Amino acid sequence: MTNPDLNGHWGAFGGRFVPEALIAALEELETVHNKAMEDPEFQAEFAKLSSEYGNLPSPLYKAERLSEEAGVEIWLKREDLNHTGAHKIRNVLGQALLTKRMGKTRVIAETGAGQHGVAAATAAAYFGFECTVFMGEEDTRRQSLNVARMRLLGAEVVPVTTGSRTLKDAMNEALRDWVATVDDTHYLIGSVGGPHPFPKVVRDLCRGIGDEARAQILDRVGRLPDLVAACVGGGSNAMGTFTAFLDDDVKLYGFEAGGDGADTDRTAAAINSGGLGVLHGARTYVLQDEDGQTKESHSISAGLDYPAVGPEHAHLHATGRVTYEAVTDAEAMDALAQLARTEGIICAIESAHAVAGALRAAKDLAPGSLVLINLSGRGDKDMGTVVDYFDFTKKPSDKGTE
Amino acid sequence: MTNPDLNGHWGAFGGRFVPEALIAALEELETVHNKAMEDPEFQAEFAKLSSEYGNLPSPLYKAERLSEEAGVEIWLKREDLNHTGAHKIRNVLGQALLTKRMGKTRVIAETGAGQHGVAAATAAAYFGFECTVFMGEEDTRRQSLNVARMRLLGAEVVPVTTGSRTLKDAMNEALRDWVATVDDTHYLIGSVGGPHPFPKVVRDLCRGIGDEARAQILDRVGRLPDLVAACVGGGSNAMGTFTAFLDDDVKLYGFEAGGDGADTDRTAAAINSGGLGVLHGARTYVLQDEDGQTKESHSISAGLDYPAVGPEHAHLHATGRVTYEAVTDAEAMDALAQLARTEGIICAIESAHAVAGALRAAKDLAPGSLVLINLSGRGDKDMGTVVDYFDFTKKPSDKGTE
Amino acid sequence: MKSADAFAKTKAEGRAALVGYLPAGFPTLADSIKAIDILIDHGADLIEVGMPYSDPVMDGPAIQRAADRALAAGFRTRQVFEVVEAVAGRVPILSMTYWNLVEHYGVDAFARDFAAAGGAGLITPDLIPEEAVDWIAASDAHDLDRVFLVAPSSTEERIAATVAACRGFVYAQSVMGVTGARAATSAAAPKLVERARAHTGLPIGVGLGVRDGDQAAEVAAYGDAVIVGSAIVNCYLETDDVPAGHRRLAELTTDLAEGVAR
Amino acid sequence: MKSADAFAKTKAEGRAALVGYLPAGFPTLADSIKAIDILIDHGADLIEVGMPYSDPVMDGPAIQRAADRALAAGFRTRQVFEVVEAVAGRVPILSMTYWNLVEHYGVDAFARDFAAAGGAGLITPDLIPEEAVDWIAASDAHDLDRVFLVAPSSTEERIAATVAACRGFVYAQSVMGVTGARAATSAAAPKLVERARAHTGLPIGVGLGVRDGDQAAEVAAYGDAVIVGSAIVNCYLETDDVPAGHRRLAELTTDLAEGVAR
Ligand SMILES: Cc1ncc(COP(=O)(O)O)c(C=O)c1O
Ligand SMILES: Cc1ncc(COP(=O)(O)O)c(C=O)c1O
Repeated sequence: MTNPDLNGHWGAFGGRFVPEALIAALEELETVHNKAMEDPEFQAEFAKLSSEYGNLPSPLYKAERLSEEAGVEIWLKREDLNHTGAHKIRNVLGQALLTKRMGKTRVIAETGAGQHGVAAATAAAYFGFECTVFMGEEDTRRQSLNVARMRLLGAEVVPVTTGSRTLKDAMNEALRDWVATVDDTHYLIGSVGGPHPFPKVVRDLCRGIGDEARAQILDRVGRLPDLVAACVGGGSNAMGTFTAFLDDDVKLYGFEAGGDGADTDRTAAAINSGGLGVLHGARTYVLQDEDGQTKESHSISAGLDYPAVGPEHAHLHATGRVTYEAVTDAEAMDALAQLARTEGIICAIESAHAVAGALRAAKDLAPGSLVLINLSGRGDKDMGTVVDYFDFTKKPSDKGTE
Repeated sequence: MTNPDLNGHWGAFGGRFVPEALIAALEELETVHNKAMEDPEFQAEFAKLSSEYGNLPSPLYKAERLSEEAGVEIWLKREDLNHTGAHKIRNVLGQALLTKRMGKTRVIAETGAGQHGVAAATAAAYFGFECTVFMGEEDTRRQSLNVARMRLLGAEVVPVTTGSRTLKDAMNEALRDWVATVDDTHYLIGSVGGPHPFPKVVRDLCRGIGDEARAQILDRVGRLPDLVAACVGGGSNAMGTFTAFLDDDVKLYGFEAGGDGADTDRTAAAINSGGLGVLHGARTYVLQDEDGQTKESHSISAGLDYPAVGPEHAHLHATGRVTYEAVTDAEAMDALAQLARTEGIICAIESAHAVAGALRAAKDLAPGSLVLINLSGRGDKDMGTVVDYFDFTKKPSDKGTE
Repeated sequence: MKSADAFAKTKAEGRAALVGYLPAGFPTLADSIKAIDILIDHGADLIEVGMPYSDPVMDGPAIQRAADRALAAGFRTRQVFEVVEAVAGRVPILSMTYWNLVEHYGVDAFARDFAAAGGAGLITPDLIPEEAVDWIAASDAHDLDRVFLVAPSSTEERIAATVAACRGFVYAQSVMGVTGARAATSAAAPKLVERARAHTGLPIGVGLGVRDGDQAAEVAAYGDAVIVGSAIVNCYLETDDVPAGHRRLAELTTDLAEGVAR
Repeated sequence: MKSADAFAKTKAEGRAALVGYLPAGFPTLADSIKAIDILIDHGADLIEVGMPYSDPVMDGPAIQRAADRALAAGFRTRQVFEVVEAVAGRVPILSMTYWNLVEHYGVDAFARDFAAAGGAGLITPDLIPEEAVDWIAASDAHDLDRVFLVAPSSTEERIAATVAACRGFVYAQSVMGVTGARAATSAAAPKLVERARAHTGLPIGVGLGVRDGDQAAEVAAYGDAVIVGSAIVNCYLETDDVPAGHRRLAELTTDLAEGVAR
């Protein structure tokens, strides 16, 4: 495990690039979080909630038929089976507990496609918090079902009409709200990005993924995997997966969304297609133009469609501990179909990036190598995209006889 | 537990009203199933598969905030957290194992909204079976996402263009296919209906719901619930829930889909609105006209929108052991919203019938009574209906200041 | 007139019987009566009047559509008695019916009214003898033929028990599949007929798939009756011109009758 | 010209300074220069030239929209130097900029070019002193003012450390909230200014929310400078008629200047 310095830096990355007005709240969060992490009572409460409500730990699953096709032994960490359908429940339940500890009664969140917004609204409903979710106006239209979900859960959804009207602008708007409401409001951020201590907080809350998987594979196979893979949007599921293995002799792979290709303009691969910059409170890799204006990202996967990446990932890339590669839309969709066909599992398009990347990386492994893939979420939310992408209009065979 | 007589009758209900051509296959299934049920090896294989792939046993969850509003202590059996999002995975995995034991390599299934079709296609993908799903043409249009899911899972989806082009016609078509393909094909039926031994087979495969819940509540609370509730479409989740409690001093409630009201023409409540009849191979309660022609059912819940009910339910109704009541569309949708708001759980509309009914029945219980509700599935599939039903167009408050 | 009367006649003539099927109420109630008359006029030895039903699991697309049309036009169970009454007398008239319609009318009442109309008995495609206690009693009480089905998949024991429960004749489902005219007749059929004969002296009718005189002749070589349904229905399904359908039916029946007599 | 020069003058005149904010490139590049001239002509003592940025988290809707328009019209970082060069000389010209633009240009290079253009220094709303090592070095090297922000939520220790890192003046964020003209000035502001004064002899500017001369006068009672942004931007946002905007701006500035001198 790596931890940031006192000001929240991992090497050249991270930090706090936010208005002074927010620093007090960040420091409060840091204090409460650090205390909670060492408090057995918090840990017990978090574990109980995660298990009884979140359905954790998620199972580790040996994908026999996919393994056959890949020539390596593939194990899937089934985060798709968690309550609300992704690893995100870990983060929101943890932050909700921290919110309670800070005595706050309202949470705000940014959301792109709506997945984090739904998760945040879920946790807020569970804890009886007021909840406001900021979502680009463009996204509220494209993802109206998730808007409905959030409202059903009692959250207020605020369409954001500034900038490009997408996730990054929703995040700006959340930060703006927070400056004005910080007394009673916690900003329940959705990934390992943002100003210190958020990247560490979210990492610590999600690290159960890797901790569980490491113990599960040792228990089931008796040894550590040769390669561990996860997709990287902001990077919470990947950090949650990698953290347990950082000190092990295990290859770690993060797969970014390459859109049409990491070398094209339609990409969301901050590390592979972007450069060093500051966005949303942290120094990290950012998709930006020659002046440092943020560029719009593009990915078929709404959850990976974000122009930056958490600073700890930037650091793990810079140090070479983790290999970050881009996976294109087409590669991801093929992997999604392959997993469905071989295993009866329809995963999130985000997670399909991890599957695609792992299958590619596995080609360089010895046959029979152990590969662990974090399946970060289920694909229910993505079926509209899947239908548009694949041609499901082919006529079924005519069964009738006359 | 109640078991049918040798010809598959529970009292006046059940039996085998099918073409003679199918009897041999039914007898084979009966033999293989009975043997499997007594075979520790089968049970171990089923348990392993259910746990590692299906994510079973599902947790039992105390719904604190809902309990507060209801005045009784409500526990939810969280079948919504199973792989593919409902209790249905139990049935399909079990029948897929039986299919393997019979040496068959193809499964067929009927589906209404597509839930059972997706589950069947999932099991078929997992086992490498060929899979054909029959689905009313009307339904393939309304539920195109589930059609895509099935195709993604490698199944062939055959739109059924006869009769009312809905679930009952899909079931007719599946039976027709089966007559012609019975040598290598298993009819993987979706609920506790159909000719003997299907109602018993599916019941036996789903009874884990109640067996688990009974052990879980004894473990967590130390006593049996006062009331157990489940929704009833065909009745698989309800039989799966009730079976463990039949010999206990526990009130059992099955909630049928009352549509606009059980006394209206727009209802799917076979017991409350129908009469004695024969449909799809069994004698049971059926929605039918003065001549015994099957009537179309109506429910906001696609999974309960079927004009008959499994014969064991008919028997449990006739003997009075279980109370069957109808829940209207409106009651169910209110309960769905209430559960979302209080617990952060968006359940299937089917399951919302059980919640609504249980909340109504709880009014007659002493305060603090223990109520167990089977939450048969998650609501992801229903968000389109939810959006149409509720008015989510209300403007969020304007946050901007100028 | 009972089935036995027809079979006595065809046996005497040294040929198989031709059984024609048509749903009551199709293409209209009046025209179904007219069509049955045409069948009889052109050589059908027995008639099966189908009961249109909402969920005909044994039937293929042709008969399904015919039944749908009859139901959409308002067909009621009791109208089958009108049809039977109108056509009875010249050959035995049976009804082929899914069970729920009979059960819903009342088994004994149905048997009584059917017999009163001059009907010969029932063919019950989704009723096996184990479920037929009431029907066996009613058919005995009202002296009706009772035709159950045997299939290629039936075990020896089931064939024995089923034919034992039959009266009039036995219905051999020649293919594993639903009704519908087929390009080739079934290879399984002769075998099935042979197996059934080992257990009964009743005539054995062979159904499912026959569409012309040549096929009828093939089946007549081993069966006591050739049952034709979908091919008959098709005469009316493919046209809105009912008189043209009647003409086509006359031709088809002539061809079939010639086939069973070859 | 540095900020200190302006504050020396206003202090001598026994009044607060008026600081006017406008994004470079808004409403157009040329008109932003013209507008700044108007601000100076009508009594602004210091100018903040805003840097349009894609993700302005400290700004409310008015400034966001102004920045969006400048960016959509093709604003480039280097153009800020043109604007500064065009307006420098009469009053100190600072730039208010989100940090990524500076970092991306190169911190030292930006400081060098900004100083060369005649600029006085930078106000950095999303840069706290802990993250400012490079900027502190560059501003020292190029003798630029360095304005960090303090906020009502800042702890005593942070106020002390932040004001110690400032040069020229201190920016007191008067409300917990983003930029935007408000109906009432902040009750928290006087308290914050008082807390900041305990740690520094630097002038303290008060920003966020002032929209007219009356409010400016209120703020001038405890602050050393009254910073006005959204109200200025609004002169141009609500009309397509730029000359009319210029006239409105002249009136507004006159009113504000009268306010700070009351
Ligand atoms: C299933 C799933 N996986 C991954 C992500 C990407 O987020 P992160 O990189 O923070 O794990 C998302 C975000 O929406 C998601 O829904
Ligand atoms: C979630 C859920 N619950 C219940 C049902 C109803 O089926 P049954 O009554 O067999 O449990 C369905 C069927 O689609 C379902 O999807």
